Amino acid sequence: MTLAAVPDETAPATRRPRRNVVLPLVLFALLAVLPLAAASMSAGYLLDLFVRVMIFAIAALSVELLIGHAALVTFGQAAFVGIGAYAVGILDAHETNDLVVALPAALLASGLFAFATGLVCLRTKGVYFIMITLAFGQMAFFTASSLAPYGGDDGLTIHDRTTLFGFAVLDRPLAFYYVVLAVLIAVHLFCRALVASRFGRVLRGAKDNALRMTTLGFRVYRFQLAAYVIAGMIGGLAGFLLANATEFVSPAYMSWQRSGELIIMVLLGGLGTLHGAIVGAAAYLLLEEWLAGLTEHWKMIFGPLLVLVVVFVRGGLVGIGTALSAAVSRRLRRG
Amino acid sequence: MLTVENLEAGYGETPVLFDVGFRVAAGEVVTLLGRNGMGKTTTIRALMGLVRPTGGSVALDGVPVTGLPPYRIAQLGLGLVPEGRQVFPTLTVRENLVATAAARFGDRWTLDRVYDFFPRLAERRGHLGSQLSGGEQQMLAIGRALMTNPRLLILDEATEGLAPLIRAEIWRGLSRLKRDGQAILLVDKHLDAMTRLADRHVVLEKGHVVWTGTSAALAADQTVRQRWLQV
Amino acid sequence: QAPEKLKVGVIATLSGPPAVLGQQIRNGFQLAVKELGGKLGGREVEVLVQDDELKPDVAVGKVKALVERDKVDFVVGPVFSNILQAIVKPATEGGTILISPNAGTSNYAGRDCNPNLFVTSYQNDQMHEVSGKYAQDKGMKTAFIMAPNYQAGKDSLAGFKRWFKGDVVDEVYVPLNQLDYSAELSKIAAAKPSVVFVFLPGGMGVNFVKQYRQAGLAETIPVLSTFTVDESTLPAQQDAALGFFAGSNWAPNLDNPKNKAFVAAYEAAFGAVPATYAFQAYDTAMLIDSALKATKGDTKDKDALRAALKKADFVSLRGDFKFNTNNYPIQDFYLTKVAKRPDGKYQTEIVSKVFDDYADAYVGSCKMK
Amino acid sequence: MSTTLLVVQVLNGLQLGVLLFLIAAGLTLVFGVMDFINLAHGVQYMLGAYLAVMFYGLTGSFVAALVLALAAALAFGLLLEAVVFRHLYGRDHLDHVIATFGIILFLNSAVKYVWGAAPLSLPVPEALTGSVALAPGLLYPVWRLVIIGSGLVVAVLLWALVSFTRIGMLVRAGATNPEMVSALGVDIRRLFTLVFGFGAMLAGFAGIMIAPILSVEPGMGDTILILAFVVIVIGGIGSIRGAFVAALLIGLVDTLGRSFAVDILRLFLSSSTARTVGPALASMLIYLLMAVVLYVRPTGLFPAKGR
Amino acid sequence: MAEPILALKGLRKQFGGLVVTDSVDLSVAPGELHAVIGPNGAGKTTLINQISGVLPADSGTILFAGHDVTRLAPHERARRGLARTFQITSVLPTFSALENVAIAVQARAGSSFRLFGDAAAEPALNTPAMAALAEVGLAERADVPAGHLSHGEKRALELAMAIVTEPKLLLLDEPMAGTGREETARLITVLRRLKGRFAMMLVEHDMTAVFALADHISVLIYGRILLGGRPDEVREDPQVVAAYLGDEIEFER
Ligand SMILES: Nc1ncnc2c1ncn2[C@@H]1O[C@H](COP(=O)(O)OP(=O)(O)OP(=O)(O)O)[C@@H](O)[C@H]1O
Ligand SMILES: Nc1ncnc2c1ncn2[C@@H]1O[C@H](COP(=O)(O)OP(=O)(O)OP(=O)(O)O)[C@@H](O)[C@H]1O
Ligand SMILES: [Mg+2]
Ligand SMILES: [Mg+2]
Repeated sequence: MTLAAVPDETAPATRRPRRNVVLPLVLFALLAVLPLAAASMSAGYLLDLFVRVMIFAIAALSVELLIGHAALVTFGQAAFVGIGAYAVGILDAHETNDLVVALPAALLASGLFAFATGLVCLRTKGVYFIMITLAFGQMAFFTASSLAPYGGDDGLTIHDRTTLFGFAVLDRPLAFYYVVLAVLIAVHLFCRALVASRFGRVLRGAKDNALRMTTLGFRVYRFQLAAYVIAGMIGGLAGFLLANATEFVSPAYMSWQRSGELIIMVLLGGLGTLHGAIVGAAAYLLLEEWLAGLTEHWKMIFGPLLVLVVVFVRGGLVGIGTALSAAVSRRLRRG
Repeated sequence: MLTVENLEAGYGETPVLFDVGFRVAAGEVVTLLGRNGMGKTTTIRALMGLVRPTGGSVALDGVPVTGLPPYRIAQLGLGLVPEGRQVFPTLTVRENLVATAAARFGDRWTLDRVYDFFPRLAERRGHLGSQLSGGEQQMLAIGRALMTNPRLLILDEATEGLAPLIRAEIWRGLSRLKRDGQAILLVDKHLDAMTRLADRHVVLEKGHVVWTGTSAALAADQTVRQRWLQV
Repeated sequence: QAPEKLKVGVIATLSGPPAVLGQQIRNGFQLAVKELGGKLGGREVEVLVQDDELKPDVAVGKVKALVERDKVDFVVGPVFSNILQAIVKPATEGGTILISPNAGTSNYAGRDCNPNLFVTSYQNDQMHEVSGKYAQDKGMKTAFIMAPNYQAGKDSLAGFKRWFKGDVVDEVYVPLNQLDYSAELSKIAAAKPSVVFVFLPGGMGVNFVKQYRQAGLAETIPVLSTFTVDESTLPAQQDAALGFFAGSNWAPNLDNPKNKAFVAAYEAAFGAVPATYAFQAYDTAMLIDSALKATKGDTKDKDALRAALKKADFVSLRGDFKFNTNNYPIQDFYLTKVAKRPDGKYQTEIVSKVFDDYADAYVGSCKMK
Repeated sequence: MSTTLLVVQVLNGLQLGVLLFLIAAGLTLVFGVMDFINLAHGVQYMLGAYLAVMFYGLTGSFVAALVLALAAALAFGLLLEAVVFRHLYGRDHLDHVIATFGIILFLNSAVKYVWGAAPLSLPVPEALTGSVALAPGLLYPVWRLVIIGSGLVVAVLLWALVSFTRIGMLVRAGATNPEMVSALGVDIRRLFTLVFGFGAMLAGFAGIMIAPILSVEPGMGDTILILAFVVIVIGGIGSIRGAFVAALLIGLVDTLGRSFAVDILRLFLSSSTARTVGPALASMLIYLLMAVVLYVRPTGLFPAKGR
Repeated sequence: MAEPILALKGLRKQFGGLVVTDSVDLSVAPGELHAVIGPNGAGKTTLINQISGVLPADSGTILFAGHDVTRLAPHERARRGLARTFQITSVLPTFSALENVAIAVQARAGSSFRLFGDAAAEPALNTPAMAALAEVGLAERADVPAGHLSHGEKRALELAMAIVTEPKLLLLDEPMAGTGREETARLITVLRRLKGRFAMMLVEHDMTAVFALADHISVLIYGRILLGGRPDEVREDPQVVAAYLGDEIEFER
């Protein structure tokens, strides 16, 4: 539905998702050398900040997988992050914090929750899907808030970060930083492969025209459920890292505002490109950090900035890059 | 009445029309012919303002309308039956007909007359647009355009999906309209019916006008029929 | 050569509906610094204010930034208990002193007490105990008690019941940020208790008080409360809150010269009557000032600094003030009542002293001496 | 639990429902009927309340404040439409989400900047203070009755507008295919502008009417927004009737849940467990309701047909 | 005669008070091209929707290749070899024409739960897809997003998607609607070539195509089968002429 003659450029003209290799490579290279550059400055702070950025990038990737490649706009993704975090927190409260237990627990818990709620949520579509995922997110939130033995609304302090076979590998900030980076890269590569695979193509097909896919013989529901569970587990993975980074878990990690922020990050970066989620998470958090340092009323700047990005740039921040490079190459072609 | 000159248009970066020019005089029936994908629909969209022309001009009674928004052009008397029906799915049949009805150029077409013309629509008046069969939707799209009482009626594949009986009915209806002085611009695939009905024909090939002429000339000119229309 | 500037990081909630509380903390602290000539303990001071956005993980990030990037000597904050839980570890781990000017949870008063954490407000339960004790002392027979359904809410009703031995006719937990209280008001009207006790902070309190008044209950059943009617909500509640009671460790009209001056100065500077948050932040600045005076401005020797803080060698706006072994205060508590001042503004005023030199109930389980 | 209390709580539930409908009305129009996801609905509601407080301060009259605030809300809605929304018609829903989210951030912060962070209040108009006795011992504040009345009026008005007027038809048609409406000679953009303005005014109206019973504070629209979405989703997007029924249903379920959850649970559980589970359940109840409704009817109670 | 590939018994569908298909009995023999004609709104599309499972039948049974599929979900019927096209064009608009057909190949191949490997580069999918595109005359348009194709081209694409699944029965809902004269002629050739490979049920208002292709014609009027027979029988039937064909049949070509 377009008024007047706006060419539909949102429909990518390529046969497969644009396989941009350069931008992700640059992103990861920058993240990899950051600690070296940071060494001279207040290293600990910068590392912490970027660990946070990368963790949210992982969570945003899970959202991007669903929204950008399966048209499942989930408004409850924070619940999975929270569940992953609580798995770490609750185990810690019982003095179990080795990776071999904590990580599978986080993945399993978030995966199971995704499976159970996905069965219900995927009956609906569009805005109904948005709202029903919100509903389950809120239920998770309220449940966590009333977990009195684990701090309820006040949250739960984690006494020791996750260990690997008893070795406290994550205690050194630099080590933790590189672990998070490695996870981010792994998740990105995984999502990339997934999207390009037969499975990913079915998801994208269902996004385009679910009825057609069904009559072609695909049981769309199953594919979407699988994607939902995968995304939920990636969310749980992010939660696992977040709990370790903040050494604290709280129901606030599951609030609907947080789910909303994840969506905004993905959209800000540019829907449909996986690295867009990373760019979006980084832009959102760094802008927030920077603007909040300037003025208490930083949202009066941040809000209009978002509006500008949507109104004038198609395809988010990554879209700016694409548009710029297209303009440059056109220039070059003309000579 | 309608003058199209050197019209150029396209989608995004892809040009589709390069040099399209033709006229429709008052009371005249003109067709656009050409194979699939040659730019017939694009021509219609461009002159309705639904695609912004990149060059050339469209004028109604000498008044240039190029670049005007679609609703202004429609208000000047163009009534469109679009390709693919595009009825309003969430409106009932009756609502589809009255929502955009207008009587700027006479009020020959009223709800009752449209119902008379398509009794099937009267039977289904309370149904939603999306609940109609393909053919019923097509009737609705035609009725909807008539309800704007246009000076120039534009039909883009208006008989698509209609049963032969109804199709024949439509052709008869169109000749009645013609007799009443209604100007019509027509895209369709039923060449014989069109030759009988229309005064002149415009043949499009890859966005260029390659032939124009009367029905008699078309019937006579074997090369055109073979080369551009594959008949 | 001038000594290096002292750095204090203030972390408080400055966005969203509770921003007004964070602002009071920031304002109170800055007012004190200004009165001290921009110095604490004789050292030039730089105050860095951060907004925790009421998100624990954001707060952790901000506190780490203060401690690791800005290398602050003190962190002052936050407003809310759940943020306190999140920031105690990152703030105090490296030896930085955290002073909470408002949140005072039970775990840090007892089991998890921490030599680098000082609380200048109260242990949360105490504020609720005031109402319970008062109701008990006055011989009220039946009470209807209500709080939001979260940890602090449960603590509050437990605190009330610790002293109130009458009949609790109903104990209601409402969803956080509930807007409409008709259902609860109908229950109250049906139960006809001798007294209602509520803990409904912020906007919830405003909504409740207005609706309670509109339902015509304010004339018949008295309301005891905590954080429901205070100077941060009174501008919105106005006449509707007149006559409501609250438990507190302070009130603007508390009769001592320093307090009078503080209230006047605060109103002059910020155009609003200060609430407990502001005065506690003010006291916090005074506490730091007193400690640095004792250490001659030195913040490196942490043991000396902690000892100096623990002495609390300053005149608190609330009068009697000293630290218990768990670094929580021992102080007096009052019942206050909402009144309209001659100048048309609203404030809480002291009705009676309910506790004298009152210590919290958790200190026993704190191992610190 | 006595029968009278039950009756009273049912009444309370219905009145909460009407209140919710009043809040959701503008959203139903702009989102449900026009198919534009306007997350800024909540802040427009907030702005209505603030404007009323401001104009009340200036004029001292509730009626004047109402009229002026409505006009200002309309003007602001038109401004927003011209500056932001206009560029987003026909775009993906997600573009609406991010742009209107930006507006939320801006307005919440701007309101704090202009009016301060402390909650404000708007008094009940003098003539409408006090309560009436609906039954012996059952007092009901007059202002509540006024809110209920205006909620019902808005419901009828909106329903009639959307279902029976030509404007309503055109808006519904434009929601699915604006290009075609335009090609048939209707300036759909201007119409959308008007509808947006009207939607903004409805949001503002809800804010003004509810301000006397609630606290006027920054961010007051955020929770409301989610509630309003829950209402129109349960009702079935695009259906005014559905939104109305859903609002009443939510009001009832929420109120009765809050009132009786603990008592009911006590029938099956120990008293202390009931005390902990009950309230937690009560807070989740509307979400539970939404999940159940959508499970059984994936497009709401009264699904819009033909989409 | 061999067992029919499709047998409908007493199929019925009602929308509110409107009975759209009413005790329809019909059978399609293997390899047969069975045309269903009838006035607009007679229930032809509804019939196809019921057979393909898009709409549940109110009553009656659908036997497909000897099995009762009346209660099966659409995707299960598709898996058993029931393919269809849509009257109102239904393709995947952001996928290229080639990808549209390739995913149809993938549907037939199964194994779509492969999470790794670049699907767009698989010859096993692309080669048959390309062949099908060539067959319907869209080879040159392989890389164009389906959303950017002209109306007639989309119709051809629909057909390519259907035939590439190599079904046992193909349901065609007005494949010629909206295609030009030349394309109609080509589609007729394509369908004629496919005849015998699998059975087809053709709903079409283009009588040239129907009479050129059909082995058997059923006439559906107001939800009921009026009559069925060989094309020449149907063409001469006065009832059919009166209700459907009209007096001046356009046999233009
Ligand atoms: N939305 C679009 N975006 C990009 N290209 C388009 C779009 N619509 C049409 N085209 C291209 O423009 C050309 C002309 O299309 P047009 O629809 O005008 O053809 P037509 O003559 O009406 O054909 P048909 O008989 O099939 O309807 C085609 O090559 C088509 O691929
Ligand atoms: N969802 C629905 N609700 C109500 N009525 C419907 C619905 N779908 C179809 N109908 C009605 O059922 C009748 C049969 O529709 P169907 O689409 O099967 O006709 P058809 O034979 O395919 O016609 P055409 O040749 O015009 O495509 C029509 O009159 C239509 O209005
Ligand atoms: Mg065309
Ligand atoms: Mg049909």
